Parts: sequence; structure tokens; C-alpha cells
Amino acid sequence: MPTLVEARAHPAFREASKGREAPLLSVQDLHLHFVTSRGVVRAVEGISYEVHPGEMVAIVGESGCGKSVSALSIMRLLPKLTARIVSGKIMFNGRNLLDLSDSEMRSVRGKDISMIFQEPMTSLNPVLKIGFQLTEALYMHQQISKTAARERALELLKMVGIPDPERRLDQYPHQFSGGMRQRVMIAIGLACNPKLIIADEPTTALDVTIQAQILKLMKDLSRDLGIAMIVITHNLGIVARYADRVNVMYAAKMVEQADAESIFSTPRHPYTIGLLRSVPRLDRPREGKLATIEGLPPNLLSPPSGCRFADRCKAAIDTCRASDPQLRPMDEGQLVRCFRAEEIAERGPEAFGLAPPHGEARSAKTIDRSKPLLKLDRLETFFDVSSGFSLFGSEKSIVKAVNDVSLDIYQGETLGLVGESGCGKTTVGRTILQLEKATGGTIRYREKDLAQLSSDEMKKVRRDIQVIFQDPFSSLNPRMTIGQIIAEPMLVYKLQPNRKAARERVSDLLTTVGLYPYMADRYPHELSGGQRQRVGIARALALEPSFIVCDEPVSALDVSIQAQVINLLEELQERLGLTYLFIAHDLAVVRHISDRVAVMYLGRMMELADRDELYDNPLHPYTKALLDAVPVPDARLERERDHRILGGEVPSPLRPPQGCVFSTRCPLASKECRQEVPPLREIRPNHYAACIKL
Amino acid sequence: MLAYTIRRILLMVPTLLGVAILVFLMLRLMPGDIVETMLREGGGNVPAHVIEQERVRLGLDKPIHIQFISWFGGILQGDFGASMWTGKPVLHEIGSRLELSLQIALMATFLAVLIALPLGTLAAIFKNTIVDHVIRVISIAGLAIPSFWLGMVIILLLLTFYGWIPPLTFTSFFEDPWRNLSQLIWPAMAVGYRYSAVATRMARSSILEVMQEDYIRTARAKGVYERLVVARHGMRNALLPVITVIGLEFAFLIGGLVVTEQVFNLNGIGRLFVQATTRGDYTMIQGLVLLVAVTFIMVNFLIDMLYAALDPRIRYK
Amino acid sequence: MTDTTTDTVPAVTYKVRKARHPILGFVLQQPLGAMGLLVIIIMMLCGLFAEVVAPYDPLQIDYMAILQAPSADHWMGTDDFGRDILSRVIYGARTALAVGFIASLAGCSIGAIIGMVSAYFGGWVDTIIQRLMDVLLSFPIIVLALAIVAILGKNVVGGIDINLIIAIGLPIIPKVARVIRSSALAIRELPYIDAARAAGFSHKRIVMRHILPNVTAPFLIMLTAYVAQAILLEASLSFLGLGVTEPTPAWGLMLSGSAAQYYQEAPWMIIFPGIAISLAVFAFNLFGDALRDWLDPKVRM
Amino acid sequence: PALAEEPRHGGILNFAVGAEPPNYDCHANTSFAFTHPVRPHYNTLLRFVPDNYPEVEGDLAESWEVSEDGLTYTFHLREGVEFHDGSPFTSEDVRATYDRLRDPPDGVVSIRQASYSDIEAIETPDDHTVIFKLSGPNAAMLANFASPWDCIYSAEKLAEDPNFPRQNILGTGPFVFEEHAAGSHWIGKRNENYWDPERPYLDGYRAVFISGAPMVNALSAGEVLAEFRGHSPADADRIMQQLGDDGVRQEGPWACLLSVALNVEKPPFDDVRVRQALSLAIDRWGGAEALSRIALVRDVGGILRPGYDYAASNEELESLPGFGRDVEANRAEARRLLEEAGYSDLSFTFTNRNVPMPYTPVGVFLIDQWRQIGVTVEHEQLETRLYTDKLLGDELEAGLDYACDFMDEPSIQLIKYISADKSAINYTGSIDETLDRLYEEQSRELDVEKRKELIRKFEKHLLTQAYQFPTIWWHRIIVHHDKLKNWHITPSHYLNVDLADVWLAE
Ligand SMILES: Nc1ncnc2c1ncn2[C@@H]1O[C@H](COP(=O)(O)OP(=O)(O)OP(=O)(O)O)[C@@H](O)[C@H]1O
Ligand SMILES: Nc1ncnc2c1ncn2[C@@H]1O[C@H](COP(=O)(O)OP(=O)(O)OP(=O)(O)O)[C@@H](O)[C@H]1O
Ligand SMILES: [Mg+2]
Ligand SMILES: [Mg+2]
Repeated sequence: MPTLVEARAHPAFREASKGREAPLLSVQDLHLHFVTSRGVVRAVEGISYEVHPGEMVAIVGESGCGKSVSALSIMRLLPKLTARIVSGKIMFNGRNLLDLSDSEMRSVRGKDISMIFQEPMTSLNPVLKIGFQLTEALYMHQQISKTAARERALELLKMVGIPDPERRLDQYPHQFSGGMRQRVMIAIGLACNPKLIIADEPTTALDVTIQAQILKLMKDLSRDLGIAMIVITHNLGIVARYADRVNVMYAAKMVEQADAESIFSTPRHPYTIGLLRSVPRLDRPREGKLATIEGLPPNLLSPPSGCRFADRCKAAIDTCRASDPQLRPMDEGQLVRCFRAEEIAERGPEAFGLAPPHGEARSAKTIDRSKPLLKLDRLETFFDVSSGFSLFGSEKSIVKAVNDVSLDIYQGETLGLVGESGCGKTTVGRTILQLEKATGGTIRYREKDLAQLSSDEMKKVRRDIQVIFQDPFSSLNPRMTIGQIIAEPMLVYKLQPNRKAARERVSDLLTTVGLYPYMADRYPHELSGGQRQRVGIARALALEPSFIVCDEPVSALDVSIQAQVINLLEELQERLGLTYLFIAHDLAVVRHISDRVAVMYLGRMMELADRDELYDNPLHPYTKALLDAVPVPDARLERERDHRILGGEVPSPLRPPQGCVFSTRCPLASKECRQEVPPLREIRPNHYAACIKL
Repeated sequence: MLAYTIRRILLMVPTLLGVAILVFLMLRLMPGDIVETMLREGGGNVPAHVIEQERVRLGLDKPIHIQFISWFGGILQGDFGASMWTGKPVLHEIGSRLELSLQIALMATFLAVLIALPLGTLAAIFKNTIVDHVIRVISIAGLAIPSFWLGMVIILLLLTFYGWIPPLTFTSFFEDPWRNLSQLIWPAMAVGYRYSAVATRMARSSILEVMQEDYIRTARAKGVYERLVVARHGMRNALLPVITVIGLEFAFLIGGLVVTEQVFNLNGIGRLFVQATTRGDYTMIQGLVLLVAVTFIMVNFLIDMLYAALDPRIRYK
Repeated sequence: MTDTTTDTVPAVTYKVRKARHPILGFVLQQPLGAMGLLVIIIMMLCGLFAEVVAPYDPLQIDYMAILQAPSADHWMGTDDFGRDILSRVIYGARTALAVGFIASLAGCSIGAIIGMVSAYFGGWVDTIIQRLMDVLLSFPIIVLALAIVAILGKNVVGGIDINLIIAIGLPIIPKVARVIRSSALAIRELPYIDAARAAGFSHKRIVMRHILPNVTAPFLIMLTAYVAQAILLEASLSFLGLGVTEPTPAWGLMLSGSAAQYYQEAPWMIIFPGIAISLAVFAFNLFGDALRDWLDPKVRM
Repeated sequence: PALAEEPRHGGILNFAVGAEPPNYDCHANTSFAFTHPVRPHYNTLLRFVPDNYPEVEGDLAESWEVSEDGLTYTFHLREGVEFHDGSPFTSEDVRATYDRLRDPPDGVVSIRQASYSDIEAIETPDDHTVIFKLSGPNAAMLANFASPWDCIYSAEKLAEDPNFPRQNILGTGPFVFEEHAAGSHWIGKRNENYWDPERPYLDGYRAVFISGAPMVNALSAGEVLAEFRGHSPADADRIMQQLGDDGVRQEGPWACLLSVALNVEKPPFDDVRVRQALSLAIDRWGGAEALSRIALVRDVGGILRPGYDYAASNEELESLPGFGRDVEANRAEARRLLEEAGYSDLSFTFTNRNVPMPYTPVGVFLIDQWRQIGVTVEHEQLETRLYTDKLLGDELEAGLDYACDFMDEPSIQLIKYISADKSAINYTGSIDETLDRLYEEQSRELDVEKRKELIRKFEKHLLTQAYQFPTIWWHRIIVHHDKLKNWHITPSHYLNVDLADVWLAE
């Protein structure tokens, strides 16, 4: 077995470090603890990695595995009172950052190393002008005149592609969209020509098309300016598209390190393998069932001895539980923390049951399309957001959240609804659920117009249409136990004769969604995100509905958990004959689960077709752009793909463009497009699109 | 922005109307009226017809809605009526007391801000250390010590140790600043302590909250001096809730210094309030309540304007 | 194998102040708050068991023992009627707590309900309620109290004046309603409320079962803060002669009227009740602060 | 009288007044808050001699005669007197003033109108003579002409506007009006044209509106030299202690009485036994002794001020029900009466005025006294307006009533006790013809001894019926700065406030 030193001499490794000798940054055996009232959280345990100049290094891993805090410890921005760096070194340019005095460290921050955070909406100071925030670092680190600083700020804004920078400098953050704010954050990071930029989930909060723009920008800058980058993310697609090297963390430890291609082509750690297999992919045929990593990551307050992944690992053997494996170099230069890495390399992961062979495409459901279960006809939901008093002739501000949407949903099918943030997906769902009042059009459920129902009839319909929400943390009442949450609707509707019967039913439901009956007595905060999402599903099922609106039910979950929930939803549909309206912005997920897919943009329907038809032959330029923007978790494929990145941003819903709402960003757009709203037309059999260019 | 301002001003109207109606009704619900106090207080044998005659003179015999209409109609023309007690115009009576109340409120505000901002910031920065504990104890004590008690103690100390008490009557600051201050500094201190306690606590929690924000982390990541992080990035955002507290407290001071004015024998609005209420001087109480309500609303309005000045998110709405 | 990455788990030990028991945890994390709580408990016990704790009948006039300095017989001395001040302070705790607690509980509860209803229904209900609250808010507290006491007169039940409680509790309502409204507005937007609405639950059920339990944290914090304020307001009103009346033992009353006359001759007459008021208000504030930190997960981290 | 010092001219007298007058009209006011700042601007026909109460001397009248039958009063007015605006003072002004007092035009308030109902006609034979013709003999008439409230106004101004004095000051008095700062102070300056060239001695005065502890502090600090209403013993001690040798203390009985009024129209107080029991329960002699240390009450008395000519002597008092010295016997009798009446566990609400001194201590004292015969009393202290309203209304159970008159005069003091339909200030609702008859007789009786006898009968009957019964009489203590000279205490704080005779030492 080669040692680490030897491994670093491996050609693959050398290639990855671009032949440059000394690493710019080297994190060595870092241990980080949080001392809290509930105990010691060992948030980082012995991670090491290097970053070479000009390189883009990715750190991936599940939520809570220590990605962010390890990055923050480089900047020494951890909370002073609780965080303790117990041991390790962070060598940067030959100096150990951990040994620097506070003021020395301050002069490193922003000058040599800068950092970009996840939330562009909150990371800029709302009361200071953009120009000032951009130049603040300059004033901090170098003697610079006002005019020179302004020059530089202009230059930076141009560099990150913000149009009309002169004017923008004197504006405030709230006047910028999310994507532009993130560009500003990057510009701030670049201000002093740093050697290293650390980006913590820089695009997670952004839409796919914007995400693609930002990542490309970062990659270009890194290449052109020779800036090294550490990108923290849980999106493997992004890693595949841009990273040179990848570090995979699991439960505070590094489990695998390699250059990007090897990670994707020959993952060796069972966790990495699971991670890669559990995401649905646009580039592969649709699988029957997603691979999952069962179970949950360990609690860092009291991690298990032995391999941390052992409990969830199909390949685990007794040794794994008994002792903790070390991070070891493999022949190819990959570093893996697994006793069985060589065996896996030899026999392939399938042999260990780590990833089932791609299942057969599910037998196509037979769906009766003669009579829709739910029929939306020219549905409109407008919001009046003008500020109360419209005395002064100020015109009403109206957000046309859903504008002229017609849809049929048939019994037993899943209709996927995709589109970027703010396009009205949720509003469609909420209007169906009668949580918002439709301002126009009709909703017919089982041929009854919902607007005309008596309150008794409405109650019946309410039982039949249920909902699952995105955020597992706020969709359960924190003051009720799981049992109470699930039993409440049954008791209100008197579906169960008494509490005892309800309790039993709760147990059944919990089992149905893959939880344990004993969890009925717990409170939501005592469950993990995935478990809560299952509770949400159980609550929806409690009323025995036939139609469920799933509003981004998996968007907030880690990929490994996401797969579990998707599988569960599919299983339930099969067993109970449910119909889903499945709202999501992840095209791959939608592709996986839906029978038909609708694409929305700025409140309007852009395209509607059967799933395979839509993904194989997208017609609308917007759909095409969306599909292009989604990175595929495979480095080699990504490098070969041709990225046409959709420019611009989604216009304000208060002032949607004339004519086709997409015309401002559409590569095909011409004058005619801006004149009239294109109707949704059946371009091919059962394939509708709203574009006059087709 | 202009539309916003106008809208805000228009929104005051229903509130003020509500206040006017409420105070009017409330007063008529109170048993007894001013005539009895005025004529019977001496305990003499005043015949009933004299009392009745006086009621008629004051218009108290008319039906309530007529009284209201004539009062409110007067207000719309800028006439707040005459005090039923002295027969002099309400505005004149209030005016002669307002300067004093306003000055105390301003001085107390000044003191409070001077104390609260540094202490609150210190406490936030040194959260959970001894500094924080000491500041918190000092500020909670400010809430806990009744200001009348503090006022009593201040006066008694001055009297016992210096055989001196502050001047008894008000002199305008512009006439004789020294005499003016030597009268008003004491009540301003007694009130300012409590006031600063409220503001200190708000400053502390607000700064603590702001210092958790993402943009603070951004500033640190830029390598900004910690002092500047607090002063430039923290304070400005943390100031908003502190301003609210200060503003509301200020509005309260205009009419709420009842006990302090009593203790320091100040001829201010609060005292007038109590006198008017105990006498049942309807027009005076109505005028005063409206004054306080207007102050309160105006202060709220100013706070919002200040918010807008400090927070561009509001400014550009 | 010369493995440089061997996990050298550093041997570190921490003194973790960790307590499983919630009360113990509170005590360890919030020492000041715990002190406040202790004082409150002592006061409550004093108030509840005043008959047992107090050495004398607080109403017992003894013209032979007028204005006696603190002594073994009378630890806090006697007042101008020869009544034992310690006993009056102890019984005063009963008045203060009863008035303070009931007033702020009533004020906070009504305020909370109004706030929740206002937030939940929104629209014109909200607008009207908000305007009403504005009206109440812009009314000077003391005048409100004066007027209420004047309109309703006295209505003494079990030694406690209900109308005084109304006078003290009423100004609390709009303030609490505001805070609770904003909390409830945030909660109203949360998906679990949507889930309840989607399930077709009644408004009452949603407000009472889903919103109410989730505003308990701000509610409790305000409750403690307003108990302190109510005690102070009661003292102020009594000081002005509008609150509790002689010979009922009450702290504010003990400081008002004749007490100041005797400040040189019998300073204990104003020292002890003053301390009692300050201590009580202090304790409730400390406890309220600690409760805020304790209940706020963000601060607690 | 102290060693006669030579009066000194000059100086401004600062003194405190505990409240502020609502308006400037003597005839419409009732409070010391009025007399203290306002009276120095005016003269009356007669006045009580400052250092020899209750002797009466001329003020604007130089001399006067009363006819044998007591029906004609002739006043010879001082000549050369001018109002502050320079207009001359004549008999017309006196007539206009007394016309306004006895028969006010519409919109004019004359509070003490009843006292002048016996005046049938006023004649002014010349500029300096006024003759009052009475319809019947009136024992109180001469004292009435010395009433401090009967400021002489200018007839001319009254003709222009009967309510002129309400907002304006125009008198003949020793001081000219200078300034009234609302809520703050009142300033008068020397009338240089005063009819007595010697007086006043002061250059002016400044009345500061200040009360309670601040007033005591101001006195202690010498910021004000006096307060002319009266202090509690504790305050007086405190001020004396602060002032040391600079302090002067004057004291004496006060024509003010707190009495218990029972609503006799409703049970249980419609039962005379219950009323008597409540009066019997009060240990007046012991209470006076104890209360005098903490409150401004001291003397035990009946319905007239102890020490006044017409008041009962101690021996006479002791024979009245409730005034016996044997407290235990009284209380035993009280309990017996209650039991007999069927109210052995009586409880009621006692309405009191929320003025700290002396209402509160007396209230607390009474409640404690009644507790000792097993009666439970709820103390209800109300601010003056509500208190007055309550006393006037039917809701009243029992209340602490007060009478504080500007002079000792049975015809004034006894009105409170005559039948409720004849007296606006009888809050008990009692109707008692015996009392009414006795009252009428004494008021017409010009013979001192006979009048005394009638009054004794009145007193005995009242106290036996106990609709209303006295507690303890007030005691007036004035502490003033030594610099203030020639000011003499009187039994009424409404009197001797024209400041014409006082002067300031260096
Ligand atoms: N201030 C803190 N006090 C105590 N524990 C903390 C603190 N900050 C982070 N942790 C813990 O440290 C661990 C690592 O957190 P970290 O934020 O690095 O996760 P992450 O990998 O970035 O996850 P995510 O993808 O959710 O951002 C988590 O278990 C977290 O609970
Ligand atoms: N209650 C509301 N009042 C005013 N505007 C609203 C309201 N709800 C939604 N909107 C607006 O309607 C538009 C559509 O919102 P919606 O939540 O349906 O989008 P979405 O597609 O679900 O977006 P996301 O992916 O961010 O969830 C947005 O511009 C949003 O700001
Ligand atoms: Mg993170
Ligand atoms: Mg949505």
C-alpha cells in the first residue's frame, strides 16, 4: 500500500495539482470542537487537504458534516466563545494561520483569502451602498485614494458582469436581485486580488440558470486571474462541472479525496458511491427506483466508534464497526477511508450491493385520460401588492402569479410542475388547495367547480386534496407530538371512533411512511429533516386523500434522504392509487417521478408534454435552456458538454415583459414575440408549447 | 416617498378621531363633574340652583352628541375650547406648560442616549462576562427603582447636605439658562436613568442580534477592524429598534411624567393632566389627551421617517 | 506504514456546564435569572403564607409604638400608626403580586388573543383592530388609569380592587397585541398553518391549537416584564393616591402620603417598602431577561 | 402681642399656596387657594382684627351702627379710597357688590347667597354711607359683613359685565395684581395709592403654587417663608428642625371638623341604635391624644370649635353620648346596641376623601375603632370630585364629611345638620324638625346666653340621633420663617391673608 507521500507523487495527483510545487493552502490534521451546553460537538476531526494556486477544490458532503466550519476555521471566523481548534495546522503561504495574532489574521482576511457565503440576500449590509461595501476591503488593506477606489469598484463590477456599474455603485443591496448580489459578493471577494477564495455553497440559493451563470463566472475568474478556489457544495453536478479536485466529507471526517474525474468515474468509498447513485440524473435513462443510503448520519455529539459510515453501509463488516479506518492512498492516487476500498475497486460496487444495477424503467402506468380528476381552466391568481391606500392615482401593483394556466390532471398520474423561483408553481398548488382565491378561471375537481361548493361539500373536497410542503422544519407544529399531528385531522373529521383507534391508525401510518410507531410521542425537533418529511406525508395520508399537492417535497433534503422520500412517494402512489401534482425546480427529480411535465415561467405555462417527450425533445427555448443549465454529476461528461448559458435574469413579476414573457432572455426572440402573448399550442400530439417560433 | 408621507399623515386621522371619541365618552362616564368640585370643595352650603346654573353656563346640560359636535367642530377650526376650570383657552394653558415638559423630555432623551449607546454596546460585545452582568444589573435597577422614589431621594439629599433645593418656578432656558438648568437637571436625571435603562437594554439585545447577521460575517471576512465592524456595520442596523424605544419613551415623557412632576413640583403637562382629571376639567383633558396622542403619533411618524433615512430598503419603497 | 494522516484524536477535556434537568440547566446558564426566580418564589411564599410569616397583624394600630426604629420586636420598625412595617411589607407582597400578576396576566392574555385574531384574519379585521390599538396606545397610561378608577370606582373582591387591576391591565393590552400580532403574522405564513387550513380545520381550532401554543415564548417573556411594570404602576398609582387605599398594606401606599414627612424621623418608613418594590421589579426583570435568552434558541446556541 | 418692633418697609414675601384658584371671583370661590393669593388685592366692609380674632374692625367702613332691633346696619365709608385703576370708591360700589352677593344676575355665581337672604334693602344716602335693611333679626349678620369672601368690586365694572371679576382683578386692596403664571405662581405688588399711607409694608408678594413634600422642602430650604394653611405635626417638626432659630411656630384650634355622616335613609343606618353604636365606639379623648402626634387634629369638641364662645365646655361634652371618658363602657354599650339592632357583624364601606392629611389618618383611626366593636369597614378613598359626588348620591353608606368654615358662627356651622331638604350639605338624608326649629330660633336670637342654650339643645339632640357625629377637631400649626413679622394665627386659614399688616425683617 503506498503511503500518502507516495500517493502525492502519483502522476494523477501531479496532473491535478497542475505541476505547481508548493501548495497555496494546506490544512493539516484539523480538529475542531464546539463546547456547548449540550456537550462537545466534534465538528471536524482530522481533516487535511491542499489547495494549489489556480486550482478549484470542492468539498462535498451531507448537511452538518463540517464543511462550513472547516472553511470558517481557515478564516478564523468561528464563534469565539464556543469553538475550539484543538489541533492541526493551516499553512498558507508558508505561515500557520492558526499562529497569527488577531491583527495579523485580519490583514490576511479579505486581502489574501476572501470568502463568499451562501445567502446573497443577507450577506450584504442593507444600509450601506454597494460601492462602499465593494471598496471597504481596499481601504482596509491598502492606501488608496477615493477616486482610485471608485475606479477599482467600477472595474470589479464590470468584471463580474453587472451592467451599468456607474449607477449601481450608488445603490443599495435591496435594489439588486439575488444573482446580482452574489456577483457583488464575488466582486467584493476579488477586490484585493486574493490568492484564495473560499465559496461556501455560493449558488445553492439561486435558480439553475443563474447558478450556471455564477459558476461560470467564478470558474473564468479563477482561470484568468489564477486564483485558487475552495467550493463547498452538496450539488455533485456543480462539482463535476467545475472542480479540479474533490474532498468528500462524512460526519466530520474526510472519507475520500481525489481529482474530480476519478471521484465520478471510480468512486471508492461506499458513501461516495451511494451519493452518486442516489441522485436521479438527466443523462441516464430513468431508473425504476433510486438507490438510497438508508439511515441517517451520526450525531456528532456522540459519534459511534469504528467507521462512522458503518451503520448505513451495505458493505460493512465487523472490522468496520470495531475500528476506525484511516484515510489511505489507493493505487490511482485516490485517498479513501475504507477498509474495503481495494475490494470495491476490484469487484465493483455492485458486488457489495452498494448500488443496485440501474433498475428497469417502471412499467408505464396505464392512465385513463378520458376524464380529468382535476381540471384547471384559464386559472388566474393575482395578488394586489399596492400599498393599501390607492388614493393618489398611484396605479395598482399587481403580481400576476398565475396567469392563464390550463391543465388537466388525471387519476393516478404524477404531473410535474417545474420552473424557476417565483414563476408561480406554489401559487398554482395553493390555489388548488383553496389557500388562495383564484381571481379568474375555474378549478374543477371531479367535475365540480370548487368555487361553487357549499361549505359542507368543500369539507369533503378538502379531505380529498392534501398537501406536502417543502420545508420539513416549519411544516410541522413544533408544539405538538408527531402522534397528535397525524391524529388531529382524523379526529376532527371523526374518521376514527376514538383516540385509541386513532393511535393505532397513527402507528400504521408511521409504519407506512417508514418510521417507527414509537416516534408518535416525539416532538418534531427530535426528528431529522427526512423523518419530518415522512411525518408530513403521513399527515397528508391520514385523511385518505386521492390527490396530493407536493410542493417541492424534497428540495430541502440531502441527496441521500431525497432519494428515500422520492421512493416512498412512488411506492405510496402505486399502493394507494394517489394522484400527485409534483412541484419542483430540480429537473432531474421531476423527470424521475413524473408522468407528464409542465414548465412555467413568470406565471405562464411554457410547455406541457409527457415526460419522455419533454426531456428528449424539448420544444420551448426556455425548457431547452433549463435543461442545459442543469449540471450532470459526471466530470467527464460535463467537460464535454456544450454549455449554453441563458443570460439575464427573470424580470420582475410586477412588470412582466410585453408579449411573450420569456422574450427578454430568449435567444430566438424577435420583434413579433414582444407583441402578443403566444398561446399554448399543441405542437405535436400531446405536446404543447407556448412559442410562436415553433 | 411623498405618497408614503401623505398616506401616513392621513392614517393619523382615524386614530385621532378614535382618541377624541374615546376620551369624550370616557369623561362623560365619570361620575361627578367640575361644577361640584369648583363650588362644593370648600364644604359650604351651596344651593343646588347655583350649581345647576353653572352647569348651564359650561354647556354641561346639553346632550352628549351636541357637546361633542360643538367641541370637535371647534377643533377643526383650531379652537380647542376654554378650560372649564379657569375659563382660559386650553391651548394657552397647555402652551405655558409645554416648554417645560418638552425640555425635560429632550434632556432626559439626551442623557439616555448618551448613556445607553455605549453601555448597551459594551454589554453586547462582552456578552455574558462580568462587564455585561454589571451593566445589566445597573440597567435593570433603572427599571426597578421607581422614579418618584429616586426623585424623593435626590431632593432630600440636596436639602440635607446643601440646605438647597432647585428653584421652585420655571424660567425659560433662553431667559436664564443657569437657573433653568439648576431646576430641570434633577428631574431629567431621575427620569433619564429609567429611560436610559430601557434604551440600554434595547441597544444590547439589538446589537447582539445584528452581530449574528450574515453581513457582519462578510465584513469580518473582508478584514475590517473589529471596532469598525461594530461601529459601521453593527450599530447602524442595531440603531433602528433603539430609536423606536427612544421615540416612544419620548412621547411618553410628554404626558407621562405625572409622578416626577409631583415630586419635583414641576409645572408641566403631566401635572396639568392630573389636576384636570381630578377636577373633571373636560375640555382640558380632551385637549391634553389629543396633544399626547398627536405627540405619540408624530413621534411614530418621525421614527418611521428616521427608519427610512437609515434604512434604504424603506426609503426606496 | 508511515501514515501521516493517522487520526491523532487529541486528548482534550472540557469543563462542560451541562445539566440534564431543565431547571438546573436554567440555573447554571442564567445565574442572574435564577436569582430573580428565587426572589420571586420567596415573595410568592411570603404573599401566600403572609398570615404565618408576618410577625404581626398588619392592620394592628398601636399608638404606644408609633414610629419606632427597627428593633428586635419590629425588624423594620413601625409606622406612624405603630403598625409593624415588616408585616405590612410581607402582606404588601400579596397585594403587589396579586395586582401585578392578575393585571398583567389579564392584559397579556387579552392582548395575545386580540393580536392573534388580528394577525390570523388579516384584512379589515386587522385594520380595525390595529386602529383601535393605536388609539389605546396613544392614550397616556396614567390618564387611562385615572379615568378607569374614576369611572368604575372601587370594586373590591377579596381585598383586591378589580377595577384597579383593569386600570393597570388595560394599557398592557395594545402593547402585547402588537408583539403577539407580529409573531402570529410570521407563524401564519408557516406551512403547518397552511396544512391545517388545507385540512379544513376551523378558524378557532387553528388559532387555539396551532398559533396559540407557538406564541407562548414571547407571551411568557412579556408576562414577566409586565408583572414588573404592573407592580411599579400600582405603586405609582398608590403613591398618587389612586390605587390601593389605607389601611390595606401595599408598598406604593406605604411610600406615599405621610411617609415622606417622616424621612428624617423615621427613614425606615420609606426605605423598606422602597426596597421591596425595587427588589420585586428587579427580580421579575432579571427573570424575564433570562427567560428570553433561555427560550430563544438563537441566543442560547 | 410680642414686643412691638418697628415695622419695616420693603421686601417681597414668598409664600406657598397648596393649590390654585380656578378663577378670580371672590364671590364664586370657596378655597384657601383663592384667598391666599387673591385677597391681598381687595378690601371688605369689615374685617376680623388680625391679632385679636374674633373682634371685628372696619376695613372700607370707617365706622358703623346697628339699630336696637338689629334690623338696620349703617356703614360710614372711608373717604379718598381708590380702585387700582384710579377710579374712586363710593357707596355705590358697596351696594353693587352686595346686590351681586344676595341676588346674582344670570351667569353669576354667589356661593354664600343664603347668608344674605335676610337683607331686604340696601340704601346709599350719600357717597360714603350705606344702609342695610334686614327683614328679621340675624345673629350672624355682623360677622357676615366681615366675611373674607365679600370683596368690594367696582360698580362701574359690574354694570359693564357682571362677570368682570371672574377673569379680572380690580380692587381697592393693599396690593396690585401683577402676574398669574398658570400652575406656577402669582405676583402682587404694593398699592402705592393705598388708603392707609403706612400700609402695606411689603413691596410685593409672590405666591408659589406648591404643595405636599415639595412645599415642606421649600419651607425648610427657606425658598418660601410661609404657608398659611397649616402643617401636620411631623412636617412642622421637620421644618422647625431645618430652620432652627429661624423658625417660628404658631398654633391653635382650627375651625375645621371631620365628622362621620351616615346615610340614614337606608339600613342599617336607619336604625338609631346602629348610629349610636358607631359614635360610641370612638375613643375621642384617647384618639385625640394619639392622633395629634401624627395628624393635624387635636381637640375634642362637639359641633362647634372647642374654645369658641358658643362651644360646649369639656364637662358639657362628657355628658353627651359618645364623649364619655370610660371607653370600655362606651364600647360595651355599642356592642349591646348593635346586637339589639341585629347587626352584630356589621360591615359597610366608609367613603373618604383621598387627601393624605388629615383625612387618611382619621379614616384609618375610625376603622380601627370600629373594628374594636366587631364592625368590619372597607375604606374607600376617592379623589375630591368623586368623593363629593358619592356623598351627594344615594350610593353612600357612610362617609367622612368635612366642614371648614371661614369663621366661627353657629348659623353657618349648624346648617350641615338641619333637614336634608333645607341644607345642601347634609349628606345623611336626615329629616328632623326639632333640629330645624332649634336652628331657626338660635339664628334669630340676639341674646348670647339664650342662643347658647338653644345651641346646646341642638347639639344634644343631634348627637343622640347621631345622623352625623364629630370626630376630632383640627389643630392649626403654622411654621414660618422668623423674617415674616406681625402675622398672627387665627382659627381659620381663610382669614388674615390680606398681607396688609405683615412686614419682613432684614
Ligand atoms: N456554533 C456552533 N456551536 C455548536 N455546534 C456547531 C456550531 N456551528 C456548527 N456546529 C456543528 O458543527 C457541525 C458542522 O457544521 P457545518 O455548518 O460545518 O456543516 P455543513 O457541512 O456546512 O452543513 P450544511 O450543508 O448544512 O451547511 C454540525 O453538526 C453543527 O451542528
Ligand atoms: N401572498 C402573496 N402576495 C403577493 N405576492 C405573492 C404572494 N404569494 C406569491 N406571490 C408572488 O407570486 C409570484 C409567484 O410565487 P410562487 O411562490 O408561486 O412561486 P414559486 O414558483 O413557487 O417559487 P419558488 O420556487 O421560489 O417557490 C412571486 O413573484 C411571488 O412574489
Ligand atoms: Mg454549511
Ligand atoms: Mg414555491
